[in-house]
Amino acid sequence: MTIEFLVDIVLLGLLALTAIAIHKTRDLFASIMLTGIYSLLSALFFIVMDAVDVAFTEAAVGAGISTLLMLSCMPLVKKQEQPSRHHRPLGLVVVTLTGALLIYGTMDMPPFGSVDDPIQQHVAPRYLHQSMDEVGLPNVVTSVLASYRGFDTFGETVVILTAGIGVLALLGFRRSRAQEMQHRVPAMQQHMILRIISKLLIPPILIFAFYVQFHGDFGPGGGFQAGAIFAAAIILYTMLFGLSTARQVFRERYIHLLAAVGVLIYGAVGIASMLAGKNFLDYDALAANPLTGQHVGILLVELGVGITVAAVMIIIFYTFSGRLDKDDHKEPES
Amino acid sequence: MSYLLQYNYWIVMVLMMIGFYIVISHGNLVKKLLGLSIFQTSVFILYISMGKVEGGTAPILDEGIVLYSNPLPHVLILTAIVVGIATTALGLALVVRISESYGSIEEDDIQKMDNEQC
Amino acid sequence: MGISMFSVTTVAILVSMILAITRAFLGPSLYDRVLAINVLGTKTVLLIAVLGFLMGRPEFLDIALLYALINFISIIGLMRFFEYSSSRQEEK
Amino acid sequence: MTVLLDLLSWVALLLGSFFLIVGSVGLLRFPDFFTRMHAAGVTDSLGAGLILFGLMFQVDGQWIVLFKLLSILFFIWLTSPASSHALAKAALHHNQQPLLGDEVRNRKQAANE
Amino acid sequence: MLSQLPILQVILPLMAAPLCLIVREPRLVWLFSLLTSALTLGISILLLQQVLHEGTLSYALGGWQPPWGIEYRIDPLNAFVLLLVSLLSFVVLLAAHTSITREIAPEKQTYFYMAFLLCMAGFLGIVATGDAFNVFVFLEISALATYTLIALGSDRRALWASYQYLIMGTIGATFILIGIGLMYMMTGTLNMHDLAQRLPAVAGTRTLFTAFAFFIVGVCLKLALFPLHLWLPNAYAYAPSIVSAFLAATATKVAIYLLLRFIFTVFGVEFSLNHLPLQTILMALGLAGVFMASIVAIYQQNMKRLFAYSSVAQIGYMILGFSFGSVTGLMATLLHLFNHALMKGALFLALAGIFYRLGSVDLDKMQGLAKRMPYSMAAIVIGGISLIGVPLTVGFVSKWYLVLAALESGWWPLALLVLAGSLLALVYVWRFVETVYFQPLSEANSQVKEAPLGILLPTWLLVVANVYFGIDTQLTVGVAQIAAHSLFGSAS
Repeated sequence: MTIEFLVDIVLLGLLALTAIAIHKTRDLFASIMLTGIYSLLSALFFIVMDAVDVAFTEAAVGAGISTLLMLSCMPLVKKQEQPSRHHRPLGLVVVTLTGALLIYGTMDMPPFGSVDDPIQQHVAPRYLHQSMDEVGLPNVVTSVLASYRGFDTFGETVVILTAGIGVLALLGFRRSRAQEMQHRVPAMQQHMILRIISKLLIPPILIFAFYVQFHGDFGPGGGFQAGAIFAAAIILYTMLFGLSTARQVFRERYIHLLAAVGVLIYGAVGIASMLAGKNFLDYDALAANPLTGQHVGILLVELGVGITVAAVMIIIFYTFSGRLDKDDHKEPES
Repeated sequence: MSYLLQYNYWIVMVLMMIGFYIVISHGNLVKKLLGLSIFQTSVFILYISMGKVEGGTAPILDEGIVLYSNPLPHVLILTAIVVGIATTALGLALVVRISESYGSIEEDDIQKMDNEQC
Repeated sequence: MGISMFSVTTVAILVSMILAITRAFLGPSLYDRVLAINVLGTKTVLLIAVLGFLMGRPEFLDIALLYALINFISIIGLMRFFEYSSSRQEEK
Repeated sequence: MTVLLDLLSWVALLLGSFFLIVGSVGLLRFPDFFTRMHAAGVTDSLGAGLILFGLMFQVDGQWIVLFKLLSILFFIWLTSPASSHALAKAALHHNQQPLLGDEVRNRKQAANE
Repeated sequence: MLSQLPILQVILPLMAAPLCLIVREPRLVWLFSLLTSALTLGISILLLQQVLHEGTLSYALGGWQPPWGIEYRIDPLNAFVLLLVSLLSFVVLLAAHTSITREIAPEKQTYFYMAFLLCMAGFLGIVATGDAFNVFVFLEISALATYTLIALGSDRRALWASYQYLIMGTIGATFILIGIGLMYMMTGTLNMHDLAQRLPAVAGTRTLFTAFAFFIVGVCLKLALFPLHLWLPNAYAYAPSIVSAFLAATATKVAIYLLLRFIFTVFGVEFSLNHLPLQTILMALGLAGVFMASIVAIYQQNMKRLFAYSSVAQIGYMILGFSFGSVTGLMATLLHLFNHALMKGALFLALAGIFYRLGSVDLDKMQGLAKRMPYSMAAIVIGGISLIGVPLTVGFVSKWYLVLAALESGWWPLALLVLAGSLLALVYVWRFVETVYFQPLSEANSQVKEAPLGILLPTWLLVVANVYFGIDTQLTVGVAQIAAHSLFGSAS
């Protein structure tokens, strides 16, 4: 067997070990870190399975943003989780049954990795062989994501917006405390070196985000990934320089608007093609030459996705830290 | 013999079940969310495994390459990852509010307080 | 010959990843875990880079770059948590 | 020319792999946090550097790949020491004391007994 | 423009939601949402007419023909459920402005309306789409919006209920995702119509069986079928009143639709009901749900909780209906889908009015309240009568068809059990009547006024509908019949 097989097996083994370790440890902080590792490993696995775009997203969203969000909740949490008072045998039974059913299901699965599987036969070949003529982008994942199945992606952008609305509705209030903290000394004052390094790094990160946004047609990348990277840069800034400083640079009100604007851009592209007499999200209608239309459509749509994702991630992080940064007023420890 | 080649799927199933078990067996609300994210990530691995073609490469068209892996599962999972983070964020927001109003993030404690209130 | 040198490196990185992840499992202190994660992140970056060459599509290095970046940001997030816990201890 | 480049790659990659493994063994085997940190440093600086250098000899005229490799290297060399420094500082603040001289030996003996 | 109706149905509320974030002012946002939902209702009426005249509509999103692109496929069943969802959303939204002034802080009201619109768009999207994965995406839109809506409740238990629902709902959605993935693995397609044609070829495989099991269990989690219903009572009881009304009237209906669509259209009756023991399982669970939930409902003090348990019982009836596997049974399910939405909409809206005045919906605080709030109480009584299934109300129509279906299949003991279930409903409705009409007015309630007009009017709109559709059954029965036949037609 090949080296790829080896990598595959080792990664899957490590994933299983990590999952068990998460189950075993009672230290919540360690569990969160291990979940980060789990994401990291699964993203590596995605690369081995040729899913570079997915790996990109999992790295940015799963290992990055998700872990950061979990961590920002930590101040609330007791470090150790309580041992559960009653044993739950029922859970074990349910899981065993479900697992047995799944294993039973694998018995008739088409062989792993074979070209003759039904999954490789019916719908997918058209994407691989004709998308170049129909959409005109080398990255097939982007073509399918933004054009063939563009409506899914629209729905997904709305999901993100919904989450943002939900977090705001749940945590976005209690303004008085936030204002009270306006003039306090920001967190992480004492980490001079980190702050200087980060100051140095934030501009390249932002440039990288733009590169990912607009290079998504040709390589791995696109709106989600770019949005997440952009948000990560802002989050880095917020963590080091404090929420109140960050709020002055990136005003909350505008970010709220941007979250809505991203979805509206996406929808507007769809409606524009409807007004031009075609179906919703049919980018052919956007220009005289269908291929140009597809390019314009995908560019705009990815932009909308990027804006919403970045804005919502920032909103969520702001809201969490606004709620939880009880130490924002700590004096620096010399 | 052909069953043995499904090793990939088998391990994925085990991963899924570990995640699922964490969700239902732990009483800590944050831990439950962690379990949920592991469960979902494992399902993503299942999808991506389906799309793999032996000897294929990433579905970014280039000259001189004939065999590509299936791009459709990748697209679906991109969507699902974003759905996953959305759920996690909302779940965490709920946990924050629960801990503020109940003073605990353990299922047992909360259930007890609710029973007393009733 | 070109292929095999990447394979050898891949195996080496995998072995060192297993060692590092063991440290992350064992702990004992949180700092050890954070350290292990930091190292693991670096190794992941390297593995992606090498895998890109191994599979003959080195243009996917963007992902490695992203990893390096995310790794750094996560570490800062972890540091921030230490800050919380320290101030909490002082309050007590 | 290619043979020379390949040779350089081989040397760099093998040396890099060696340092990676050595660093990881140290990470696992060393007795306390600060010595482990030292081992981790080997991985981040020498291991990563050599492997990335080894890859750079193989870019084969794709300058964009070279540029990306260089930026990764730049990134790692910039962030890794910074975060190690911050981590060490945090650990010291939290009463993690390095083991000194006899302590190491004592602990080893305790472990053996 | 008529050909664009299927997509307009969904994107109208979807696009209106982000616009709310720009409008901001709660009162304006309410009017704007109301306008949107009125338009949505108009579109769904037009769609139903179009479908009844021209047959199934297919709309290719992005201009890519299915199965490569996503398809919206509207047949009589979708059109029927679309109408139901948009109608009930509109009526509930009418009452929203008055009701939430008491229950939701002003600065959160904009978010409430956004979540409401998104939830509605999610439901409409699930119903309209003809693509299996698209179902998952819209399921999550509606689910996330639902968690938010429930958590807006003023009681802290609302948070806990929302969290529990989030965990259960996400497990359900992940199960559905696994099911869809395995189906895709076996056929290579995601389009429902295409799946229906390709699944028979792999019908005997163990993988497809697993896919089917996961999908059905996932949907049953979402629709709170009997042993999986634990999240529902708390969620309905502690959510803001208006949200309870909205969810009780629409959420489970959409899940039932999904179940019907996959059992009948995608997997086919032959595979789902005849090959597998599913028929027996569903029948048993449906009946168990009817009895267990009704009995628990009898002991509830909180009226919202009581009606929540009654919802679980009514879901049992719907499941029972189509598990007969006959056209009449399916018609009973579809009729009950619509009728139950009308009843529970009316009941929960009336409770919203009571909550507005009393700040509580506990039964022991309502003694003799009929003297102070005659219209609200009368609404609950009529809704309750409908729930029991007394002639001249909608409840009777669906029970009638259910009994017919049972007799038709020769399961006459089941017909008796259905009637026995109605008796249990009589018990819990009677408890309410007894407290409210026959007990003396308590001191605390002597100054209480009738519910505000803003809530009372929509409530009575639904009450009248309850009676009207109970007498003039032509429209609902006609559509249900066509829809039931179309489901069986597509299955063969």
